[in-house]
Amino acid sequence: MSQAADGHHVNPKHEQSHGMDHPASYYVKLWALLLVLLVISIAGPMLGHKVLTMITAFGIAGVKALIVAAFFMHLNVEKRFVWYMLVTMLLAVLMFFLGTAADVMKYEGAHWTKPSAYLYTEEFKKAFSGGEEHDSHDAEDEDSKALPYVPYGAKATNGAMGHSSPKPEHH
Amino acid sequence: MTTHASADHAHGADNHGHHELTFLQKYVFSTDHKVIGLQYFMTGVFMGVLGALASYVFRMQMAFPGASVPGFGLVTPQIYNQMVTNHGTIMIFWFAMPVLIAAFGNYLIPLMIGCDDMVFPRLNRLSYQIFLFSAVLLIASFFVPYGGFGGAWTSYPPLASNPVYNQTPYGAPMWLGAVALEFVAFLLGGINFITTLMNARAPGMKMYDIPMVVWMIVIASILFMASVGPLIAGAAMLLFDQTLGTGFFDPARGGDPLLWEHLFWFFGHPEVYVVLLPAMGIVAEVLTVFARKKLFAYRTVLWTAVATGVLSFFVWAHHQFVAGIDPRMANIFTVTTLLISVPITEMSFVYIGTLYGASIQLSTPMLFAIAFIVEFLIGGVTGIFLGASGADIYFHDTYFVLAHFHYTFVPIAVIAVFAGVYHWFPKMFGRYMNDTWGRIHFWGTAVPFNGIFIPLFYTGMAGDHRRTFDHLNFPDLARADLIFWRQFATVSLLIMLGFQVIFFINFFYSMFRGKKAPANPWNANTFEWVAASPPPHGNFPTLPHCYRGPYEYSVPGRATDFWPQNEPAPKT
Amino acid sequence: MWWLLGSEITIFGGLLICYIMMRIMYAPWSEAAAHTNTLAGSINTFVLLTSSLFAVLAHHAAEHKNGKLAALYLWLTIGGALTFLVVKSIEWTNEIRHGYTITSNTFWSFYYTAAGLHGLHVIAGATAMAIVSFDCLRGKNLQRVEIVGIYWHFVDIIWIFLFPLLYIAK
Amino acid sequence: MLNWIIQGASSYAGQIDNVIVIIAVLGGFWLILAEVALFYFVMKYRRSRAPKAMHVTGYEHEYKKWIHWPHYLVIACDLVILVFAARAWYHVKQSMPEHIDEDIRVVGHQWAWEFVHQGADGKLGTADDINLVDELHVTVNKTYRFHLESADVLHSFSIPRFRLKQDAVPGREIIGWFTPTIAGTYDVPCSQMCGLGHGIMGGRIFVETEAEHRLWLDSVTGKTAANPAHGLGKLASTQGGN
Repeated sequence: MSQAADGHHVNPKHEQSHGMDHPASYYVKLWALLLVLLVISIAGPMLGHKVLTMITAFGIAGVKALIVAAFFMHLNVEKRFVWYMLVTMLLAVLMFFLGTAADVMKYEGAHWTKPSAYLYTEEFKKAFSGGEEHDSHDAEDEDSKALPYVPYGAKATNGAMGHSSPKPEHH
Repeated sequence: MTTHASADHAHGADNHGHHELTFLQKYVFSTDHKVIGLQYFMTGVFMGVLGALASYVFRMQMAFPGASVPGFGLVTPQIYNQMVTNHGTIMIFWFAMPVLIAAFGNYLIPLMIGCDDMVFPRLNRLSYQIFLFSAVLLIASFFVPYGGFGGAWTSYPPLASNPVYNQTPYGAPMWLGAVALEFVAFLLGGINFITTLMNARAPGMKMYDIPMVVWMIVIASILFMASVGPLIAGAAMLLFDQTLGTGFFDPARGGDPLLWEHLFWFFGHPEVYVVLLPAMGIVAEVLTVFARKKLFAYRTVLWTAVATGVLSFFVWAHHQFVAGIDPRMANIFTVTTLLISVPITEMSFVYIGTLYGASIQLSTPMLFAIAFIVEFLIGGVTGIFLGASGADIYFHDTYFVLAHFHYTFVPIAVIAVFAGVYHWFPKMFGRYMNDTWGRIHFWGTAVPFNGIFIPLFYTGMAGDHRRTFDHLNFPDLARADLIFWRQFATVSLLIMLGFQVIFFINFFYSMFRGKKAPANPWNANTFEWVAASPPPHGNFPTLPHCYRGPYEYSVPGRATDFWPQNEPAPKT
Repeated sequence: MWWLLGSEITIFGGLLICYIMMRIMYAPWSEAAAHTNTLAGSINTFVLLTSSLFAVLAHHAAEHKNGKLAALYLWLTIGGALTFLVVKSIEWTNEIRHGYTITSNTFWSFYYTAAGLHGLHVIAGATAMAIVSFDCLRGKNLQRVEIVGIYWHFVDIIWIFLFPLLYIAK
Repeated sequence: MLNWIIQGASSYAGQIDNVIVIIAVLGGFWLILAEVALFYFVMKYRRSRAPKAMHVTGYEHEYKKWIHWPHYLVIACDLVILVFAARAWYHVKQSMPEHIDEDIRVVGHQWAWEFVHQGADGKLGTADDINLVDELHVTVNKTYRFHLESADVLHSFSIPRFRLKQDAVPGREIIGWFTPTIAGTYDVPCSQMCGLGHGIMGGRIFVETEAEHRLWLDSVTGKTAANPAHGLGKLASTQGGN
């Protein structure tokens, strides 16, 4: 940012220096492209393929976001530091994900397990009694392991769908 | 962005017609950065006094458990928890941050970079109003039924998220709401600082000509901005947990209490550097002025500050080593934590190096600045015990931790602030503060401060745990020596608080009756001393031009030992 | 402005990362997600994309110093925002009627929190645009059209990510 | 060093104390060096003694090296600390001894510890489990594996004498281990803010010799009269651990 700060002196007319004279139809074309992408992302899941859904949904979301950011928000002609700053913010969020995922995203790890999470998953499935397709391999792998013991944290509550909060057992 | 910033800026300048303003315009709805800065300062100091009184109440309880505290009454566990929680919250969010960043930032940034005001004056005013409202909300939370929030400033769920557990159904959401509003206020303020520095510098002021304190405040603002977002989202989630009964942090409903810990400390650790860096900046200014010496290796200081800021995003889980995170992660975070000691050490060495070959005048601000380095070094070294995973198993959540971070936060938020106040008081009010009383105040602050926290290192090593309202409930901690040191710490606190009265008398007396000060009483180089004392609305008669770096003191071959930034080089 | 957006990125980023982590962990949530109304989500995506187009056209007009046209486009954008909110409220009414409230389970908690936070931004953006449009009519402060436009595109981008996360991934 | 203040009483207390000593020595060295340099400069370069300051940018090699060399040495010290800290950490938190003598379950409640001893059959989760409130009975020099849980909010299972600390997180079961080495009775405070009663939430751990432990076991299982030595012994409801 420091480099940018240097070159960032008051420059009220900088926009004129970048060509901004696209005709209105240029934006309409971009818009049409975005709509096509939208249709694909909605149609993607209908093919019923998990990986394909992920690609169409999130890949296209990324592409759409880039198009909007670059062309509608004129990031393509903004100063370079804006990109750096936005990407830095995204990296900060990514950093948070990397540090946190090992604890929050797992059912168990080195020397710890989350019995309440197993229990929650079970009850969740029961609540949606349909339960025909559990195509998620993850959850089933984990579920196949025996529940070690019913933990306090989960036992004291009314279960996954319960509205009331757990009450302390004794004071 | 630049365009609009400067356009708004021009717009703001138009509004600043130099006509007489009514009282309301001048103080309540002022958009002048100096007024807003002083408002932040006064509000922050007021909250700081509240926080200090809270510490009086619970330290008395620690030293004399069960006895009625003079001037307060009996301390119940509920009151104790509430005091501890709000002491921490107030001191960090309503004292350190507003005074160090908002007050000094607002007051100094436009003056030091040579412009007439912030680029978004009205955003600035909005930021202060939100901040003031959040302070009122926090104070109000003491007086609702069931009392204020008492779940520690970290506010870990499920204790914080469920009234069944924390037993403060109204205090907890109000506390959380106040903190969230405060974050919003500082986000707005931070945006303003960053944009101002980028767009409104005096002509000729290059990157390495910016005074260090401005850099530090801006880097701190950037850190704040990049780290606080997830916690704002987290605060919304916790608020819904508290009020609507959602289950974001309830393990029985798929939530995870550790998620909050991560959200909190992902912000919480950069926050330490958010308040540290401005204090470092203030000390750099004071040191150079009173040592009549150029800052040792300006670029090194700047880049170590940047490196500290970047690294601070990688270390947060060292607050959670034994909090149930995966033990393998602790190794990674130990490495990063030890790594962050490198730039901080280097910065400290550079500050000491600045004193080499200097001509030191031990005035009150200088005494405080040197005390900052002395005490902060202790705080930094004791931090290594806590950052190293193996030692942290024992020290986690003991009074050792408490003493450690007070050894960083008190130099930052108290000692460096005093250095700054004594240094810039002539600029703010056009009068000197009394130097003799200043020195008495200094010794009455710096010595008892060590008297408070060195004993607490000891009791922490002996196993005193934090936030325990009566250690005598634990037979191992009812030892005579520990009881003695707890009382010693409390008495030191009373002495230190007593000496602050001198400061307030000196401050308010000097404001009206002090000796008149000229525009540049310390013969300093930076732009704020070019303006009159106190600076009028609009700051400078003509906006200055920058010719050199801020620390050109004792340049050989010059008649005077300072060389202001706005003075053109003599023609050769 | 860009700094504001940067901080917004971390706010939404933080929330979405929490959601993503739990979503990946709890595969059965897809069954709750199956109850979201993809049609309403799609319509809203379409509405927001279109309003983004109007916003950029408003900026385009403002560049050419055509305040009246810029105001017209801004009002079209606001129309998009209102349509978005109407669709959203119909959708939420239906869902709440089916018993899916914010406390039903944590998926719905995330659903309402994320979409609600986004909805607040939509309202804020629409309000800002309304204020700017009055200035535009008088030909004042035309550069502000770009600021609200950028903000609006940002709101759009957030939705572009929310849409697959909340509606499509099942 | 720490033993002077509080005697360590577990197999790994010494290792953790060593880490602390190493940090104290290395950190203390730099601290004292820096403080001495600082005070020396302040004394030597007072205005009365040094009326004119030097002009040093800090980029000259002769001065810069004074910053750079210490800075590399600090990195080296950090590495040493890292190695010792990580080894202690690995030993205490990441590894599990091959041989475990007994399992115990520790459950944090607002505001008491519930300790489940495995009883005569040597298994947790059976009918003869012994549930006690705020009382944990172990035998000296035996290795224990604890299963830590919380019934409500965050707690932290802390035995300062053992240099042991681990938070109890609701919804999680966290395991760890310890081997007491000195018989005695020690505090088991909660070290994580857990609400109003946080300040009174303290159990006791009774580290007993083999014979004492047997005596205690008999007293709770009703074979003999209550052991006067542990008159506090109160049986908790047997709601847990099934």
